[in-house]
Amino acid sequence: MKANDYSLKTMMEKPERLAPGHRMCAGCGATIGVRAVLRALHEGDQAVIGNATGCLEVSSYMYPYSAWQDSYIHNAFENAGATLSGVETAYKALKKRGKLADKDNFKFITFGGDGGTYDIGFQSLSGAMERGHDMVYVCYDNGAYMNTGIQRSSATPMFADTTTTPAGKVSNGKIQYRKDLSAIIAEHYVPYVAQTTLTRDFKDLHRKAETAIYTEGAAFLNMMTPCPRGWRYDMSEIMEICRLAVETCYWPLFEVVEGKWILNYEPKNKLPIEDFLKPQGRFKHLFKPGNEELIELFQKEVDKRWEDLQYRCARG
Amino acid sequence: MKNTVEIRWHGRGGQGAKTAALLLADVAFKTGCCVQGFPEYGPERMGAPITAFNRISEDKIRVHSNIYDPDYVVVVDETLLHSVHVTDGLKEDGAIIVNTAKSAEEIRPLLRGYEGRVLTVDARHISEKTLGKNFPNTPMLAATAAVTGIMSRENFLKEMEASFAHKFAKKPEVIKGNMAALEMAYDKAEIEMAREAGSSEKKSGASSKEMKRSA
Amino acid sequence: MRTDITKINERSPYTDLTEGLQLYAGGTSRLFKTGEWRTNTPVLDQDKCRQCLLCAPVCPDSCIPVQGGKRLDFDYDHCKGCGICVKACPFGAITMKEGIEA
Amino acid sequence: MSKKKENVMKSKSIPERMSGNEAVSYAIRQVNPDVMPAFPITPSTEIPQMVSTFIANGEIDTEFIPVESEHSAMSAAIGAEAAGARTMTATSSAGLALMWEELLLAASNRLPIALTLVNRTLSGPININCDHSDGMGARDTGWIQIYAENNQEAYDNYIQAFPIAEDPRVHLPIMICQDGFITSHAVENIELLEDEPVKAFVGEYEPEEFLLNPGKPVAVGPYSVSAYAMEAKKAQEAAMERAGEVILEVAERFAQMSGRSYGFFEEYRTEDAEYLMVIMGSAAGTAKAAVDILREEGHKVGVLKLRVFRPFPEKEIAEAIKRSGCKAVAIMDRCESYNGCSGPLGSEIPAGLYRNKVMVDTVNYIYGLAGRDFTVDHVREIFAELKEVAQGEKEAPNHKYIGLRE
Repeated sequence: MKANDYSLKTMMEKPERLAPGHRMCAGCGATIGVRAVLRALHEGDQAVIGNATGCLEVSSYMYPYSAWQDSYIHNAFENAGATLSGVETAYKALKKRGKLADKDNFKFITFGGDGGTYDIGFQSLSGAMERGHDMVYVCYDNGAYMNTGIQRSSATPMFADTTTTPAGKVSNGKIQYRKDLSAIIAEHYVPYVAQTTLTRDFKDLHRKAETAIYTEGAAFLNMMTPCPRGWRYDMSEIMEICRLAVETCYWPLFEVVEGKWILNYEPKNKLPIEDFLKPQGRFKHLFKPGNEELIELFQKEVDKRWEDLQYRCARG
Repeated sequence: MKNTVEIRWHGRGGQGAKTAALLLADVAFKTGCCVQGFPEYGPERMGAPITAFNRISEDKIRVHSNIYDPDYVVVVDETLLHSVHVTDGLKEDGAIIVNTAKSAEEIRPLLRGYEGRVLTVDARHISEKTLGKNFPNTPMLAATAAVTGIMSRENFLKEMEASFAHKFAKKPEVIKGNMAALEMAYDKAEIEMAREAGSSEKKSGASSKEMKRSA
Repeated sequence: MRTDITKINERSPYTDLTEGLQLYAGGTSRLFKTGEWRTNTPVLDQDKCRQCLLCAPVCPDSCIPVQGGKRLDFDYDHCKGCGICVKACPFGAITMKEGIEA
Repeated sequence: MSKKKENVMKSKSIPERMSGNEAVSYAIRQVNPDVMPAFPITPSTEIPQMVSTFIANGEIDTEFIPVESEHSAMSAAIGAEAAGARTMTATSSAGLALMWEELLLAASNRLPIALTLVNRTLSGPININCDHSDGMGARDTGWIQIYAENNQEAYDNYIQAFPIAEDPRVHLPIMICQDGFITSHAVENIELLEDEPVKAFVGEYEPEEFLLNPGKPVAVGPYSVSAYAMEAKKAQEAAMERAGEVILEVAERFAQMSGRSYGFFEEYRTEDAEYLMVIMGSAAGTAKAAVDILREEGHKVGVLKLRVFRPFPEKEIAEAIKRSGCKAVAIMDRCESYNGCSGPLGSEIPAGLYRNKVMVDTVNYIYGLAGRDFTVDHVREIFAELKEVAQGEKEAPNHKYIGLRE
């Protein structure tokens, strides 16, 4: 789809594939992202949705209430990739054996949080991507194990105050920077990898979801979806938080198409990282007098990774 | 043939002792026997001593244990005689078949006092002569068939030719050599049995004691 | 044998539950009214609304239905009152009102 | 659909010789399942290898998924089965242990997956040989478990697996077990069945509800509050109870096709037996051979070979032991429970005897751990000791190890 074909009006006309009545927190970013991904499914196309254990799963299918209009399978925490690869293979088998009519098209999308994707489900994801199943794995990255109460993950940013990396008298929160999963999956040389988040008109997320779903083979979408509870910002501010993540280059928007790196957005003036950190309670300790150098460290890491990304994209 | 024949094979990983045991089971099955062919499994690799077993019977075989008192022992690699107690539990009225260029009398001292029949077959020589390569398991298979008398020479050769024809469908040229190897080994084994039959009366306690000493 | 969840409740005997607790239906969560979680309530000022629809996609609870290119009033049965839509509106057409009533 | 009433196509017997792994692979070729995810592990590795070769040569068109672990094998199997595909996998030992969490999910989601287990001991120490610690470790995961004495039974049991598991009264996963190396790698005689009758016997897989049912969405794997979870577990347990009758019905149909009959267990020369041995797997063959010898010597001994371990035929075992009128029973476990008093059968069988008011001496023996050989002489010793115990000349040993250096 060409970017300029996108119209929010037509998109919002589509029947909703994530029904209300789920038990996610008020102001949750994950379901905003899930709705946007599902809007990218063409009407008439059916889908099987997979889901790793996590907030989204326990809240969206609590027996006998399912928020999913499409077929849905949750198996366990660490195996969303393998589980959906089984579903996709069954589809191939049933089509081949004429048990499904040609007209019955199914798409395969699985959602996992950063815990189920970056960490415990990493092997299962890598295996599914390497085998090249025709599926999309969407990570809704909220930067910690929110379902179990805000424990650090390998997606948690440096210095974040989490319940397993608490800021304290002798601690400044998480020591390590975050794992760059988008790049790691790109190194699997799957046909399509993209990093996105919630933007004002959702054009970026929509286009990437549609490309991922309608690209043959394995695709990976890394979608930053803030968690008001874990990040400790005013829950109504989610869209601003996402904007700042992009404008500070903490969360750049890019895609890797058939191994070619493409930068989708370059801020006219890159904002300082403070702007992103300041509104979030999980970084409050960084703004105590004497901690200036921590923010400088954070800024250095952001700049380094931003330059690396620019280099990759310039190289194409 | 007695009701159930138990055979233990000694070889080295990669030499085909296991394959020989499975082939023997195969050919015995084709001549209407109940069979078992199984190796003793471990993590051993190429070159390590390995053991394989056969049970061949007229009746259904139920036992699923290894063989401790075999009727026959087949040694595919004579260098094992120094390291492995190949004659352990071997029945005195049975026989041991060794792949060697040496004679039975030269080998007997290495058999830790075993007084039953000792039959030697130079499988390497036969193999190299007929196949141009050292595949000792093919001649040893024929020798074992001859010594155990599980089936007639004709049946054995007929069934082996059939399975070679199947196995080497893509390169029939090698079938002839393999059959020649089987025939030579089978005949050598029969000569050995005749010799043993002759020498068995002469065998005296003294000479065997002497052998024990020299062993 | 599609599932009618109105026949399944916390008093159902085990023989009346679906096998493996599978659900042979979609979107049954609509029957669960998360609107009860709300403490503040968004209110739409029809006069100020220009139907740009920027509010519709940001709702975590799919509570801003769109028909014929126009947004309808909030689905108060499910709206949890997060207020994201208020910030998304460029025209100040949505305001948060204290309490659960619109 | 229960095929109980249908008449069954009879099959000729095809005499062959092959290993247990070859036999199961031959059955898989005949069934031609839709999907097989698998990861290699000794001694079951040959099965995915052989199936891959069938596929490579166009003999079957099963979709093989070369997953990156056994955990993913069972995860993918759950996805494929829920999606509406007839799905199977194969594993051993640590592979089954790695699947553990998923085994419970396959059962609780009521998915009739077939797993062919080639029994191998669990580490440590790491060892590739046979015992039942892998299968026994999964005994409370909600899977049906059927054990085989030899390649023939492994083959016959596999053909019965899908009709049992897929029966609407059951809808539970099934494990078809055979002893690693002892039967999986031993070439023995076998009577194979013709393809057509086998295909007709197993039939087409036609689930009523599945993920890929066009226009009929299904949701699988919910979060369940306590108000539903206990009821769900009871419903699953009730299905396991019903599995018993289905296993017997399928066995009856199988007998019509093949002429070979199976039950929950086999009673070998148990009538009038004074001493019984209850044993499972390949060692049952050795025990039967020993019984033949001992009977010739005038000892009244017999063997009860357990075939179906889950569901556990407690009542039937107790009745069979009572029927035999024996004085004492040797209960053989090829697995240690590390509970300080008995192996799994050593716990469950006496409990069944007690519940059914059958008061007979039992001695629990642990044998064959990690491939330790079990011989006719061992059986002889055990029956001799059993006699001393029954006659009060000796106190019953407490789960004694056989063939152990002390």
